[in-house]
Amino acid sequence: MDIDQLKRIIEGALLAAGQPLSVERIQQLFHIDERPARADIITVLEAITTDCADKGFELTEVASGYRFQIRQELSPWIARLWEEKPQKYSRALLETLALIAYQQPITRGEIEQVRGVAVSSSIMKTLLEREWVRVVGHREVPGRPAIYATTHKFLDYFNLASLDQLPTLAEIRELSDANLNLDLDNTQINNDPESEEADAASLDARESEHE
Amino acid sequence: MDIDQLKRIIEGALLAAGQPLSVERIQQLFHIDERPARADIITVLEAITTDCADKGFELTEVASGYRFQIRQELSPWIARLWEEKPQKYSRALLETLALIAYQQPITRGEIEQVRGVAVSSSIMKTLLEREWVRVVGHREVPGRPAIYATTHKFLDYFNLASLDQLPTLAEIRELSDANLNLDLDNTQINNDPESEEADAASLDARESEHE
Amino acid sequence: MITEQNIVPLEEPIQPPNKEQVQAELLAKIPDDLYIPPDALEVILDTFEGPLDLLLYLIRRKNLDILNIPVAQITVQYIQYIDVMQNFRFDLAGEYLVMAAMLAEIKSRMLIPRESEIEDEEDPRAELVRRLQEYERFKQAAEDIDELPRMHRDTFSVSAELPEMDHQQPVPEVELREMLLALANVIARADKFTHHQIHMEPLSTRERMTHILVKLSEIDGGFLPFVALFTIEEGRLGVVVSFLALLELIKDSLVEIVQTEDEGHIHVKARSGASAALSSIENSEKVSGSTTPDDSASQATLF
Repeated sequence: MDIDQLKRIIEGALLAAGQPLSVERIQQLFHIDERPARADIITVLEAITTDCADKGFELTEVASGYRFQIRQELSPWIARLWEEKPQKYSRALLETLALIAYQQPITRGEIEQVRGVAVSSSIMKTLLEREWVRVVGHREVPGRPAIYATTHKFLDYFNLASLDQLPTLAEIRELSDANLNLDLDNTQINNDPESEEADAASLDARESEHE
Repeated sequence: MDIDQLKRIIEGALLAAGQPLSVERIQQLFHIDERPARADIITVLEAITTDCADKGFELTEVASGYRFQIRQELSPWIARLWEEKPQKYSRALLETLALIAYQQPITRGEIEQVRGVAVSSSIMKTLLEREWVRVVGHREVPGRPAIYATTHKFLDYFNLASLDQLPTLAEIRELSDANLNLDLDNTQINNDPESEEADAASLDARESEHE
Repeated sequence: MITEQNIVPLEEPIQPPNKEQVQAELLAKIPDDLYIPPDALEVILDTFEGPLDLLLYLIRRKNLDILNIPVAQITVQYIQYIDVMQNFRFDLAGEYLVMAAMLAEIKSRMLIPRESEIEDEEDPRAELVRRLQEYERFKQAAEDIDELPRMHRDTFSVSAELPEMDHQQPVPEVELREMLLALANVIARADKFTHHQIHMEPLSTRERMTHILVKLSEIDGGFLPFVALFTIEEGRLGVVVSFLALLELIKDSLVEIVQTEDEGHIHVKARSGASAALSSIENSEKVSGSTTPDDSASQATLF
């Protein structure tokens, strides 16, 4: 078999295999009558290595054999192939963030008091990691709960010079009247105190779903 | 970005993706500030095609985009990488697939009409699971039967860039006159109202059965 | 009725593998006309894709003349199959019976003497021929598709080891409006369930409270003069806002103030707990892990 054909077969096999191929394994691709010598295969592998010098991939030898590998320096671009679409934040997270913004400094217990449901740890973690919120102290009550406040990053993100630029509570109530039934119509406002628990439960479910 | 680096990135991405990449998808690998023009990417893809001329793999354009694939003529060697033989498809599946490919959009009843036998549910299930075929609507007749069409995955699998590339549908072949002793040339429009009705009735029966 | 006699054992069980050999044997059993011996029926079912396929085969390979089909004989035989067929794939075999019926109909129409007036009647075989021809096209198309170079048989996908990558999950984007609507929702809900409406301090006071806590934490437990809590440029409003914020903080037991002499400088100090302000995230997680309700004082500021 001529050397060019041998090279094509080995290139093809290395790319198709999905795993490293040993020299023996490569030899077994050939019928016994045409099976190349070990040395020939190694010569070809060296030639392939040279061919790849300026390519986006290279031939590397690992414990179990040879394989093609995408060049490490391309990882910033290659990684984009798997970039996931960002998920949306849950309603629970947004409510928590809003309460911290408007009621700061505030403890988690106080947020729960207003929202009527527990605030999951993962929500606080997300807000702290995003650096929209930070701990500015601890309340001197049993358990010494952390007190949260918003950060400059929070203001920057929402294009605000200061918290004053947020709408007033009265404006929010108007927003609520105008939009609540339109934008939030999937969130039912409960008039029945008994179903408060049900509402809390469903909010919980929503929270755990999103965090 | 210099053209060599662009080429390396595209080579790496094509090798890494595990599926065909469209030009748009390739563009999105780059940050907006460095995003190459469509024409530049196509130029690079052409250069890569040329580079591969004597390699064991080639750049191919299929329906969903560009992909590297192993050269067909190497398949006798490459196939030895795997123990199992490549899957064969039953005639029933291939005939069903052919009818969907050439006659799409088509209902199951219409497929059965041509094949003269029922299409088994398992065949439709296989075609749908492989994502070679999908439901593109429902015919507005009793039972609202699903209308099927082929997908990009079907074209990708069979190495086609578009339906245009399917082999030309064979001409209608005459059934041997000697055997059939038919004189179709003399077939005239029916003048006899009674037999016309009979004929219509039988056609009706056939249609309602299948739709 | 199924009887022992009716079930004719097949000499050759159908073996899917080694298809070509089996295929050759099967085809050797195919009869020359549409009379199918019961023991060959299963063979037919496995070999042909239905009656159209069988008819095409007979016409093309065996020179079947559909003019000379012994219909009566076939009909009797086909009815006998029904018993046999109950053992397997009755639905599929049914298609052959339909075909036999169709052929019988054609034959009978052919046998009726033609009167001169209806001489132009369409040949009853025309529809069958049309269907056979159409089927044949797609039978060919199926073979053509099978011949197309396809993945995992003629060509193969490629892969290579991936470089190490930082998988950075992009963070969700939020619009201010979304957050405000969320707040509106909380307020609406809270208003329904509490006797009190939510009252909130002006945001400037709230913001100043946060600033004071941050400043105090920076000096790590030391005292800060009240005048350091605002700047001259802020004017009177700055003083007022700072003072209100301070009162709120005192009410919340977050700061303590010291005045050593009458009309002397007021000094502000974080309460012992608050001195550890700005603790790390992990620490805050531990502490805030509990959801103990808070003292009534803090609730008073909320409702």
